[in-house]
Amino acid sequence: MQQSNGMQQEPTISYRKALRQALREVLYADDRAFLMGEDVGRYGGAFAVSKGLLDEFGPERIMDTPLSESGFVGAGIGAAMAGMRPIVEIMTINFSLLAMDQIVNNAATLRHMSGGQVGVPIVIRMGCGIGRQLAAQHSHSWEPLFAHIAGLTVLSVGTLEDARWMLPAAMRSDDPVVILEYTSLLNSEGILDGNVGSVDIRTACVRRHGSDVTLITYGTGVPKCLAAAERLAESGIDAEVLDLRVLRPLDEQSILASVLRTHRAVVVEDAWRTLGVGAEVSARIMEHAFRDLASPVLRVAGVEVPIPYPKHLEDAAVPQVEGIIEAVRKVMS
Amino acid sequence: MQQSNGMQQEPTISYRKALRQALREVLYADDRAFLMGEDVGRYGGAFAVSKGLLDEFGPERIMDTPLSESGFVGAGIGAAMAGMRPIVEIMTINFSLLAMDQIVNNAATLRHMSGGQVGVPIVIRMGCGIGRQLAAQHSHSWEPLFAHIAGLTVLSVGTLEDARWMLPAAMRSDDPVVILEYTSLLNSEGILDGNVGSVDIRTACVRRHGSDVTLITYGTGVPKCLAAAERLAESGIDAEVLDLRVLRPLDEQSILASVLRTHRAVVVEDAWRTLGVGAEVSARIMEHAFRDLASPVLRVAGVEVPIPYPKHLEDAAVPQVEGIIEAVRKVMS
Amino acid sequence: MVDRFIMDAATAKGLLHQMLRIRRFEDASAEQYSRGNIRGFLHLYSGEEAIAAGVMQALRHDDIILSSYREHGHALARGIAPSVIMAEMFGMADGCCRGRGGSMHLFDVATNFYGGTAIVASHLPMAVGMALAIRKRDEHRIVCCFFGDGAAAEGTFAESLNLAALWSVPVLFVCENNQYAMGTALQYSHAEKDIAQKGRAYGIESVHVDGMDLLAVIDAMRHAEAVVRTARKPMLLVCNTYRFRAHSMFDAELYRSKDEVVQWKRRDPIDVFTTWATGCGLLTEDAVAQIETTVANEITEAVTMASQGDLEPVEDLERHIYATE
Amino acid sequence: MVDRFIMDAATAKGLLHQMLRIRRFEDASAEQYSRGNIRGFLHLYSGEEAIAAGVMQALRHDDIILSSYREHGHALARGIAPSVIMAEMFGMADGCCRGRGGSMHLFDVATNFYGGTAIVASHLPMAVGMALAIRKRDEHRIVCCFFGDGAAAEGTFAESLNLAALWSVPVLFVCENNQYAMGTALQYSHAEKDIAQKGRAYGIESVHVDGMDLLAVIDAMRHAEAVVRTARKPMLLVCNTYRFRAHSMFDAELYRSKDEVVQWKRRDPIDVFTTWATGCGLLTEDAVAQIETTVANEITEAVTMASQGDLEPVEDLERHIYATE
Ligand SMILES: Cc1ncc(C[n+]2csc(CCOP(=O)(O)OP(=O)(O)O)c2C)c(N)n1
Ligand SMILES: Cc1ncc(C[n+]2csc(CCOP(=O)(O)OP(=O)(O)O)c2C)c(N)n1
Ligand SMILES: [Mg+2]
Ligand SMILES: [Mg+2]
Repeated sequence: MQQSNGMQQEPTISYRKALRQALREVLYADDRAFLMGEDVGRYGGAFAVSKGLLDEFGPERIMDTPLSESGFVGAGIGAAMAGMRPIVEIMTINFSLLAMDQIVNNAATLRHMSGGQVGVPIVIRMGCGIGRQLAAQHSHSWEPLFAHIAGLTVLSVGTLEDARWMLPAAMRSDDPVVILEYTSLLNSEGILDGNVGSVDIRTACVRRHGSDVTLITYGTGVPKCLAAAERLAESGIDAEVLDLRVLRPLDEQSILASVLRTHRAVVVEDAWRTLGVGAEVSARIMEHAFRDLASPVLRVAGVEVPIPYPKHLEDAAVPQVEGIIEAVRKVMS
Repeated sequence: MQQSNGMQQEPTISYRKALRQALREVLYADDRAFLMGEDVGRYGGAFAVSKGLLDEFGPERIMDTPLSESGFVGAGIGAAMAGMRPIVEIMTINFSLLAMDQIVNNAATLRHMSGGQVGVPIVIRMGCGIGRQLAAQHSHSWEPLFAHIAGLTVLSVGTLEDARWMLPAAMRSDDPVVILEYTSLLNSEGILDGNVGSVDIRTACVRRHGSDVTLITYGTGVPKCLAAAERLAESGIDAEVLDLRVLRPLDEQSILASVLRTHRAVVVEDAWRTLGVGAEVSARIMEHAFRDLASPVLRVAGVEVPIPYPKHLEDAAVPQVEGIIEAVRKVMS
Repeated sequence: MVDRFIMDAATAKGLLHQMLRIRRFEDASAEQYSRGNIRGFLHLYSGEEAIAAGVMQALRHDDIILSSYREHGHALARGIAPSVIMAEMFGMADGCCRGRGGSMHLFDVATNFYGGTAIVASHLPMAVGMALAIRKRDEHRIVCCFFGDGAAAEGTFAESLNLAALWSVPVLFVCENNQYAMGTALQYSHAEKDIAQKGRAYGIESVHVDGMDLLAVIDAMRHAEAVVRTARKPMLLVCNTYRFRAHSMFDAELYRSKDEVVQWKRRDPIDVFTTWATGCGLLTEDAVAQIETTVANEITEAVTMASQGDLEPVEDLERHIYATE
Repeated sequence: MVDRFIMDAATAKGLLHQMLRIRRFEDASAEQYSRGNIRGFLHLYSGEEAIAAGVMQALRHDDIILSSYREHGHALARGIAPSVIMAEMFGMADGCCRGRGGSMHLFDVATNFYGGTAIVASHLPMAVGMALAIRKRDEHRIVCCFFGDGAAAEGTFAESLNLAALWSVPVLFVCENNQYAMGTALQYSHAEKDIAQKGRAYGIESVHVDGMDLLAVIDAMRHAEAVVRTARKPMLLVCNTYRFRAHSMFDAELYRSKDEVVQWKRRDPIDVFTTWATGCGLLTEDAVAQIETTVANEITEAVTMASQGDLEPVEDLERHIYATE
């Protein structure tokens, strides 16, 4: 970490590099930690996140696996049960369906089913999201499938800061943590505040304060909502942007605190609308802040379609800044 | 089908037997149809639903498969692509996670991804639900995982009538249909109205008319809500019971129509609360009927825990009639 | 062949005790099921006792065991008290999983017994991962993983064997081939019925053993120890056996003939061993009778203790979902 | 060995045309990718042409083909027009999937080409199911399913082979073993590197063939026809080959040496075949040059047509999710 000296411009860093720094940190910090997954080593990672780590840590710490998602996720679970701290990478969220049995029926279940005896401190990272024209079998926003599962902690990396600090925090959990990393954000750059040093993986985070309406979002929705908020500010609407960050267990308190101030909310997500995270957020506001709402909570969410390949259709399938602004105008009117 | 002659008591039939009659009907009606799955033949079906069918239809129509959920669901998809009408049974919903890749990345996706060329007319039946002390790896209510997936039709069998008539309707679909059958309802009995003859698998269904509050539910929630409504009637509260039946695509119109009349709603489901079907129903009511609500929509849902084995904990993990009544009293006050 | 002279009377007694305890425990389980004290799915191990007894006698206390839902025999042979298992099946708080698991999910970390998994074959990759941890830490213990012939048709089986071989981890896969997966006979599960050949196709040394013959199992375990514990390589042991009872309590056994069952019962592993051991003077009839009595008392006590247990308080339903709760 | 005398000049020309069309098409794809006209993941088939050409020449029009994301070669050899494939990769409405699929998802029901699947190995069970439909209807066509060496490590591979053998369905599995799964060399994917042995462990006749030698592939297909089309049994053909280009356009090729690539390029299947065919008088240098010219024109035309296409209207985004829309 570099201290800002006030004079010199702080160097920018990419989301990808922040993820890599996080990996390096946890691999140095704990020799029970190791990374495994398809092509994380010799290839350098499908999205180059783990590039260089094989040279730095060697093949016992950076393990290439065959194409066997169920097998190596299950092996990660076993290693965790036996006292290691495995980080398992699933290349993209589509392939996670091949390991769903292991993640749900085992990782999320064993502690309770064994009466508290067996913990599974595994971290499962996966490339997630839409926006690189990878089409229907390589791009989806299936956060809701994981956010529904009791026993998991589900993190969504919407900012550089979280890219850098969520993994170390997740490694301190004694239970399974799923981290969703967005392939469309990998090349995004910014300045990382060297003073942060850690993040809290139990709470949502206000990324922009505002008083008129709350934009509740996560992942790729964060930059979109921030952009929308800037545009809205021009026309005098002061939007708060709340990044949920932790999709399970949801930080209900932060959601309600914000909405009780603004009395208006729009939930924004790339995931399919029906049974998305937005539905849950809306239902909780309904249950706990109904009388405080000036206007119904609206959702801006993904169109319910297998993501098509061409750019114009892909863009049309997920929320864009314009659509967010439109929804905000609706709840303001 | 037997005609009631007004004199004689109509014979009762079990939910299991209604499911079996439906299978027989579709196997007789269409020689492209066949049933496959683990132990559907020689064993007689894990829950005895398909008992006797092997003798009646022979091993080409009733195919026992090895333990290979991904393989035989995928094979069902292939057979459907090639013009057959396969009915694939997954013994319980927990094991469906092993076939999730096939169901989501292939069955639900191929038509769109191929630009409309490739249809997948497969029906996937699975045993679902809680209540037979089968513990965390054999009992769950994971309807929400399927209800989230674009491209699927998801049916929930909450009544005898639907047990008897949903499958024939599903077989007429040119797209993948997932049918959730509840193991805890298999032995329930009742009289089947022989005049029905078919059901519509696009709409929700009012199981009890009422004017004070709408109980919105599905699956095992249906008998529970009907029981709660009876009890509520005793204290002068007239509850409508709306059985969603089709969890995807949701019949929003029926939901709104009922709520616009009653101005109050409680959603009841055994599934885990967070990101459950109830969340979606609540969010839609929020979006479209906010100003018509006399009181916020409440949810009575499953406790977010891997289902434990012992009866007292299993019962505590899912909604019971008492809890439904309590929630209704809350929205009425 | 096993060096039969190496066995002494005490060992023979111990082994018979193991097997008989399992048999009588399962009888009692069936009885308690019909009384409604045990619910849900119940899968009994009767007929397969020689495998649990023969494999387990070769394992050390720090070795790790994983099994399926048909795991009472393994749990008992591992040394979990009958009363604790029975209590678990009664759903009591003094069961090994505080009653949360039931028959299919026995876990006992104290004896390194890691389930009791009821998704067929889904414990195989976990076994590989536990062995990987052992290898990474350069420990000398091994992992032993039991599963059935049906499980070998799951893709997870293939993936797990391949990973174990690629990573060269100390895991012993024990396939209990009891000829059926529920009602599906071996030839309907596997086009190639020789399961050992599948092991070899994934680079794993694989052998067959007669699972009805305790001595053969013990013998096979000597070799397995050399491969897995000493040479630190995975291995597959395919034990041919038969379950004497139905698949579970929901099984009408339509798929096999009574005659077939009778044939296999002629090779009852307990009878075979008892005959041999008495024949060569390791056991007397008195000793056998005494073991029967001891076992009967153990089981009676287990049932009594289980039925006197307390239920987990309902307020604790949401405990143990996360570590901090 | 192939009966080399059976080939006539016309056939030789046709085969060379096939292979060259694929090679040049892939070159053009790479170029269009670098211009930004093709996006997403792009996997090229260069180096493996003898397999597509050799397998496809034995198939009938009503046979069914399934492939992975590295399927341009199969699609071209099957007879989908280069312009239609290029349009698909440009995301245009006149692509075979109306632009919705892109490079990894070519489907064309008119030629019985069923993908283009990008979840590795997930098309194998679909292939088995399509073959099952064929068997049930007693048709005489077959299913041919292409996949890679990496795919053989997925559990789905094992399940699919077993099902195919159990059900005895007419499916030909063609494993294109190009030595790598992305950056993972064969020995890191498979403890037992002989993939044919895996086929046998599931009860499937399995043979190896030199995938760089078109004649060897053609020869192997004669036998495969006898097994799959005539005897109606599944079969596994393992073709050893090499991809001359990177895995996809996102690949820095850190995992293999330039020298290794050079070595394999010495066995370029197009060169090997051309040398043989000219050597034995089936092709003249003129004929080869003429094919080169024809192919160049085909490809240029394909690119031109693709770039002149129209995009699917945004309003149609939600069409084709269900049959009725
Ligand atoms: C993934 C999965 N599919 C199906 C089942 C239902 N089921 C339970 S046991 C069983 C048969 C398993 O046979 P085998 O592996 O031979 O073990 P055995 O019961 O004979 O000991 C089946 C199909 C399951 N529990 N898990
Ligand atoms: C289930 C799944 N896991 C991972 C990937 C990412 N991936 C795409 S291609 C590939 C390698 C496949 O290798 P192989 O089967 O040998 O085919 P090849 O690319 O060499 O033709 C991987 C790991 C994927 N698409 N699907
Ligand atoms: Mg068995
Ligand atoms: Mg390859």
